[in-house]
Amino acid sequence: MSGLDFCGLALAHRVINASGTFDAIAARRAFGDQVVERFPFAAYVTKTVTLEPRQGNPPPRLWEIAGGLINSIGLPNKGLREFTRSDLPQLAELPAPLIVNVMGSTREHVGELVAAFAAREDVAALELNVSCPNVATGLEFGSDPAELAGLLDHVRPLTDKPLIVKLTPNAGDVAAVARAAEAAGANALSLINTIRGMALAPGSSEPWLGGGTGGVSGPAVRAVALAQVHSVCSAVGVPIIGIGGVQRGSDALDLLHAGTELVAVGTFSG
Amino acid sequence: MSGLDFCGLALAHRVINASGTFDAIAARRAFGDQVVERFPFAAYVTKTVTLEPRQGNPPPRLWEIAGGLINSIGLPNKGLREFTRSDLPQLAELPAPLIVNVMGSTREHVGELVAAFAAREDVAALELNVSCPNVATGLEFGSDPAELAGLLDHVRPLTDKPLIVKLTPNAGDVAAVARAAEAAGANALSLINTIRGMALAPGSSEPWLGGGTGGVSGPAVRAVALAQVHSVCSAVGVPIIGIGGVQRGSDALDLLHAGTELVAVGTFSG
Amino acid sequence: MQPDRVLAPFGRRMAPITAREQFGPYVVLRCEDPGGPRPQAGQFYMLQAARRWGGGDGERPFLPRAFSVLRAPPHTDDLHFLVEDVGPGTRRLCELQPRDALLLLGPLGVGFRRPAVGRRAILVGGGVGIAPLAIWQDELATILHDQPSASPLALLGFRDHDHARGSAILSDPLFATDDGSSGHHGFVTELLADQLALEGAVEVYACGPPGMLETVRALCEAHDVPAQLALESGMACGFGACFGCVVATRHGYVRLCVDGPVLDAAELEQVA
Amino acid sequence: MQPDRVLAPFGRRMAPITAREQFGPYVVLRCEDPGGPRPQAGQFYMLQAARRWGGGDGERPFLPRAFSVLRAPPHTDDLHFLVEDVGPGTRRLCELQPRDALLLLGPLGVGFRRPAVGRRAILVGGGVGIAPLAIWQDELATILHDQPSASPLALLGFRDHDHARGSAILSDPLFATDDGSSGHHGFVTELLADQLALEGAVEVYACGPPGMLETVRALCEAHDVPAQLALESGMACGFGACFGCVVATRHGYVRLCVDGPVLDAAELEQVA
Ligand SMILES: Cc1cc2nc3c(=O)[nH]c(=O)nc-3n(C[C@H](O)[C@H](O)[C@H](O)COP(=O)(O)OP(=O)(O)OC[C@H]3O[C@@H](n4cnc5c(N)ncnc54)[C@H](O)[C@@H]3O)c2cc1C
Ligand SMILES: Cc1cc2nc3c(=O)[nH]c(=O)nc-3n(C[C@H](O)[C@H](O)[C@H](O)COP(=O)(O)OP(=O)(O)OC[C@H]3O[C@@H](n4cnc5c(N)ncnc54)[C@H](O)[C@@H]3O)c2cc1C
Ligand SMILES: Cc1cc2nc3c(=O)[nH]c(=O)nc-3n(C[C@H](O)[C@H](O)[C@H](O)COP(=O)(O)O)c2cc1C
Ligand SMILES: Cc1cc2nc3c(=O)[nH]c(=O)nc-3n(C[C@H](O)[C@H](O)[C@H](O)COP(=O)(O)O)c2cc1C
Ligand code: FES
Ligand code: FES
Repeated sequence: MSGLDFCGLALAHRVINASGTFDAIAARRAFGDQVVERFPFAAYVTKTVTLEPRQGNPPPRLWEIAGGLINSIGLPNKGLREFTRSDLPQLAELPAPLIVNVMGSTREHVGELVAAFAAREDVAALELNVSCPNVATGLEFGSDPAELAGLLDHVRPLTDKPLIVKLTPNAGDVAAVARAAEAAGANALSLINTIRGMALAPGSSEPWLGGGTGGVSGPAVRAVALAQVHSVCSAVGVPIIGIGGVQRGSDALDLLHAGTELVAVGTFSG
Repeated sequence: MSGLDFCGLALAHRVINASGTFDAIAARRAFGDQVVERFPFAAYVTKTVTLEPRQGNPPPRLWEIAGGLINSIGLPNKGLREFTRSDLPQLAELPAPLIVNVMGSTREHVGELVAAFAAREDVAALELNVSCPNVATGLEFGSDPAELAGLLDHVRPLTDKPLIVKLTPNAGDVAAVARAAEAAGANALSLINTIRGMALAPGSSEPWLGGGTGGVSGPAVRAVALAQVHSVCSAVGVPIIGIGGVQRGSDALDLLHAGTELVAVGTFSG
Repeated sequence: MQPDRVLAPFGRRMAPITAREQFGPYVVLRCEDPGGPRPQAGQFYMLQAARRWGGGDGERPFLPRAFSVLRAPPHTDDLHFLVEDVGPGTRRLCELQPRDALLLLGPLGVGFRRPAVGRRAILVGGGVGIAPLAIWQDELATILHDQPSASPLALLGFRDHDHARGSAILSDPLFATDDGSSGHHGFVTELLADQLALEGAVEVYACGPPGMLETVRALCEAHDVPAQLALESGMACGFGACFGCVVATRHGYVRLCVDGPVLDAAELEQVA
Repeated sequence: MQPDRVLAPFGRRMAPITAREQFGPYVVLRCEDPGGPRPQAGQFYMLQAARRWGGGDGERPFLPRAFSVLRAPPHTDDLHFLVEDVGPGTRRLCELQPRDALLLLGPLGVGFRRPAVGRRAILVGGGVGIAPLAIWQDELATILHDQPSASPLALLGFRDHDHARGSAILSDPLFATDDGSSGHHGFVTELLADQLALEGAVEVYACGPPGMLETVRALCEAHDVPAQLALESGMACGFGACFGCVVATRHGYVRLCVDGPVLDAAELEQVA
């Protein structure tokens, strides 16, 4: 089987995991070393890492819908320091390049994260999760082209590693955001992240999810993902990682046919 | 059963149809006068009417997904003149107030449609479908607050009838668009219209739908609809018509609980 | 608030399945529809399983599916349908057994019109497209009971021997198989061409895959013979509401569910 | 491109159903899992029907569902599960018959720990929450075969007479029904309170609805008796990947699927 080159990373094939839905450390604990020996993904993307530890949202965090789910996990994670100390060495044992997904609510926070992982040899690339509002402007980094360009202007100089920008689908014109990311130096783009959704507790007017709203994923978002991926593939020249509702081989092929280099599996790999 | 007042329209209950999915004339032809005698909706919303006749998109126009469908119907209709001549008299026989849904690609076009129906006694209210790009600016009327305000500034003075603005879900910040519509004089808002989606012909990289992309509707969009409806209900004071994936009574109740005055049934009524 | 106003279309009703028969890969479902109007040949129903519609491949089906009425025996409430498993919706229907039920809506659309006086009917069916021809054969027999010489000719085409078991559904058909495993070796349209060469005063009634229908259309055009084609197209509502099922004709798009499914071949530039 | 890389989680496997039994509203499914590791009492599996998962109410289920292992008879490959129909997922599982199959993932999570030396086990189950107590009763019997006097006491609570048929699943239980239609009239926690008043050197193992578990927790706290509670929470992955199943403890959120489902009552401020 011939490999392929993705932004300088040598990958064995075109299928990777999506951030936050396949925890390789948990999987190894549950299923043993077969997880490493028969690792299914061509690269491993971590759950989002933030500067400080986060508890995540109050439960319930899951609501099931037709062909998918809404989650309001809220990005629980150990924070940069503890992630680097305890998780990174374990993840470095995986037989696939490591892509660390990071998020912050100021340019400086994201910059600190990028600089920290830029210094690590065991990290092959960074993915920026930009579905977070900028605490200074209130605008979501990922839904506004100018916000995103400003963020990338700040962090791009901090590393030579490939920067993958993970776009949010909750934008009026995703292609415009994609073009801004490319112009500001993103090496690749990934999409889609989850689509904002909500459920009420049965028979009540209270939100079911502890976080109020959540993000929709799974086969239910496949058609929307494909439309956004298709429009971004036509808008930019950098390689794209297609994400959204991949469950069968034909779903992955659809994203590749739409023009992506790689495909990531989220909900269905969990 | 006590009625209710919606922008001055006396309605028997809270459930109406969504534009374009229940053709009362076709239903009467297929199922007879029971359609009129046991009319299920508290008001009747027409399919979108444009100034000139439209053929609509080339087939295929439908693609089925998990719990829903993507359509690229492309707003075929007879155009203002023929609609007024042949359809309006038949629709006036329905035992429910008539809401005419209109769309145009310039302010002037929409203005002509609004003025024409303003003069008709058999029309109770107008719904503006603003999911169309302004041919002058290229921006979708419904995804940009300033575009929408400009459109309403133009058409608001042309009628005393209630103007309902039907918002598109394909916007970064639907609440901002909703606030702009309210400020510019909309009497009510309806949402969601379909979400942009796509499918490829099996095994190919060609779009399945004749229109390239289409709009996703049905239970598959329910969670996204509820999140948008909820956020718009908190953002504005005008009454809201909640639309999106209503199939069971509990789905309608969820939208009412989220704060809507009325609920419209689309795909499931077809 | 009246949640029960959230209704399925007018006239959708439950029809218990009374029998299930298999002809090679084809399943005949019989059901009882006591309330419903009796259908005409060429009309169709939107069907779904009353339970468990969904959860198949790709979490589908969601929409009901269109099926020609195969037979509607006079003086009964029975409706027969012919189903071939080609995807999640037909698979679910093929699984149904007596005591299960269908949800049905119909009869819908415009069926076949009688042949012009003096013209013999030739029925041309391909695969599962034989369905509307069975009831049409029944009806023509009634209409023409006093003119046995005008009795229609049925030409059927199937992929192979196994599919050709479906030929038992019509009376006295001639049939062809693509692989020659039974009947004429070749396409049913070859049988039609032979027949058109022999006999001019005919009217053709055809249903089958698009390629077959296009050949039928072109042959009939060449022989200046009128033809009525029962077409297929993806449908959502089945009664003219959604404009989802259009096909291109010489006069623009028409909704197949209300203006068809039977169209005059002369209306079509070609069958796409 | 390797479409077959689009895989379900490691270790998900097919387990044919070998038997189905009904106890009032509860269904016991037995299946064979020859490849899988043997479970411990209190562990669980993520289950789904191998076919037709989906298409129920609201087009669900989509995710697999968590089920405690009810029994795993030694020297066999058998796994038993107890299922109560409370929604689209459990409904589908309750429909399954021998010759159908489950897709299963497990055993998962952390089960019950042995009682401290000198403490007698009291098993307290409410409704379908009796499931993990059955295998625990089996295991304790083996562990304690040389100390028959320490044999655990099982206290079960059910809604009504019909549900109380589930009491036949454990050995020699005392039981209560909410409506008094059989057994003690009242809550199983009243039986527990009586017992705690009589006997101090006990360790409580409980599984049931949140309200019941909270009463158990508070009672055990008041009597300074250790308790292990098998909790429930909505799960997506079942193995620690998604962080969807967290419950609040005195030390913050823990993932019930890997840090539970059995938690020390002392860890919890209250059962929510
Ligand atoms: C008037 C009429 C009468 C008919 N009569 C009969 C009959 O008597 N007997 C019979 O067996 N059939 C009949 N059909 C055809 C039948 O309706 C279809 O075979 C059926 O709808 C297929 O559904 P499915 O779920 O099994 O397959 P699908 O998966 O829906 O596949 C069927 C075809 O639809 C397309 N398709 C595939 N995936 C999708 C998707 N996601 N969304 C949209 N399209 C898709 C492809 O072209 C595919 O080949 C009739 C159709 C019409 C319009
Ligand atoms: C560790 C563990 C062990 C278990 N062991 C057993 C067992 O042995 N036997 C047994 O019968 N059950 C057991 N359960 C419970 C079982 O997993 C649930 O009853 C099952 O998941 C319900 O699925 P459902 O589709 O039937 O019902 P659902 O419709 O999923 O409803 C179940 C509950 O989930 C909530 N809910 C409703 N709709 C939704 C939605 N759309 N999305 C998310 N939540 C919703 C509500 O609170 C509802 O009461 C166990 C649970 C856990 C966590
Ligand atoms: C439970 C869950 C947790 C997720 N966590 C993250 C995360 O930490 N960071 C991130 O960038 N995306 C996260 N996502 C989004 C996924 O990476 C992916 O973009 C999305 O789920 C769409 O793909 P899918 O339909 O295959 O699931 C999460 C999704 C789910 C369902
Ligand atoms: C086949 C079809 C045709 C539609 N045509 C129109 C239309 O002409 N004008 C319009 O404003 N919305 C149109 N819509 C959108 C619906 O009115 C509704 O906003 C959307 O389908 C979401 O509701 P649902 O999930 O209940 O279908 C159409 C939707 C469908 C499925
Ligand atoms: S199927 Fe809806 S118009 Fe024909
Ligand atoms: S269910 Fe996914 S972490 Fe527990």
